[in-house]
Amino acid sequence: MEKPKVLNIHYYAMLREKAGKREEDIESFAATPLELYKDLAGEYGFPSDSRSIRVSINEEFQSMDTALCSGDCVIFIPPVAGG
Amino acid sequence: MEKPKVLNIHYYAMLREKAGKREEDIESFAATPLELYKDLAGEYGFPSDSRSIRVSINEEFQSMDTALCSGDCVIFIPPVAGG
Amino acid sequence: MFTISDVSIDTDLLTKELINSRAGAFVCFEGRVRNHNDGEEVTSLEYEVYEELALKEALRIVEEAKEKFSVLELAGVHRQGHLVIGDIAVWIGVIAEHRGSAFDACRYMIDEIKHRLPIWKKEHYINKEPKWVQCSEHHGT
Amino acid sequence: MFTISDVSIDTDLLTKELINSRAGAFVCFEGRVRNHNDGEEVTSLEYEVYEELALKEALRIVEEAKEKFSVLELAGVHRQGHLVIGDIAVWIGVIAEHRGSAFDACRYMIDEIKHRLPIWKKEHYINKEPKWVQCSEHHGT
Repeated sequence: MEKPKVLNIHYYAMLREKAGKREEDIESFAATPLELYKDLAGEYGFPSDSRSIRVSINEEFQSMDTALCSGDCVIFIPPVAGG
Repeated sequence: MEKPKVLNIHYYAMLREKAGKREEDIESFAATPLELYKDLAGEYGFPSDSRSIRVSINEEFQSMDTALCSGDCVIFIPPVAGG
Repeated sequence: MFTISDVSIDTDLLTKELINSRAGAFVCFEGRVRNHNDGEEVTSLEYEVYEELALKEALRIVEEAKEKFSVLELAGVHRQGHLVIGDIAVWIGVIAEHRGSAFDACRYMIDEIKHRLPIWKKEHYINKEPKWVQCSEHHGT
Repeated sequence: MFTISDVSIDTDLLTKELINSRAGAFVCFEGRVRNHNDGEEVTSLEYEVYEELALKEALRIVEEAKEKFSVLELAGVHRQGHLVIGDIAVWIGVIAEHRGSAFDACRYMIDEIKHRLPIWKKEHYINKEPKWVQCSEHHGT
């Protein structure tokens, strides 16, 4: 049977507020950031529409369809507003 | 017989250097700044091509064909280079 | 050169560090906290930055600007933390031999920074709950 | 607001005077004396200004910029006299609610100022006689 991946997740801005934490390690069977986001959105009440959410894996922007590996640091990026 | 006009002329930049003065009052029969410029160009060795020269009369830009009046303050404006 | 700062941006120092004797043109942009946005009276702003990725992405933008435009040097700083009206949230400075490329590069930098850096902004209002604003709904400074 | 100055331009003071709490965007341009132009090594610059007309024309340009672009305020200063490498010859500052119009207005101001103000520039070189330069042959900062 497949083993869950251990993922390190950081939260920023509105996601941090909704999750009520800055960071956590979780075990997940999610194959991609998109699947992971949907799980977390269900758990924490993140925006259900993931189309405006981007993802960083190990400090690089990646596609929401990238394969997740155990040990990855995953950070979801809600719409930005610098400046 | 027509009386000459009394004109107050100021010189700037290369024209000031060629005229060797900043200002003078002259008597002139020139009807327009263009005629006046040609007279002065002959006297002081100003650039003979007047096409790039503009003129200010009484502190406003004017056409080189404006009628000159006695008492006018005339300033020829060679090509500029601010900034 | 790009940094994320927790403290007030010293534009004078940044400018002095940037200028050199080949530079004929210096263009800078400052984005400041305004007292209003989208019809609401704003009292303060909180900037939250995912710093590691923001710095990487900012340096990419600096390199892109250097490739696209003929400039001598570019620098920028973005604030994080709680800012009040009039505080400088972002500063971009560009030196070039000629002004056209300095203007173009400065504008490119700020446009890209606003859209690409993982930076979030929470607006605090006089009579309303604070809100995380987005680039698209915020019409931009 | 536009002035002609005999002394060093205090950009910090000018910026402070210009900024207000409605301003989200501040764009400024500084034209500085470069150490070279058109392949020649420049040592200093002399600016001569027909002051009365330069001020009138500058205020016209300020009004045009206010009509064309949505800005809150514009200011500028041009030096006269003898300047050395690195000195600021001209400074333009613009505040606006949004950055696009601030950039556009600043660029309009400096472009028009360079072409329309009765200001002349004599370049001094290391190994050559000084020369009055023109906008067209000087490729502009």
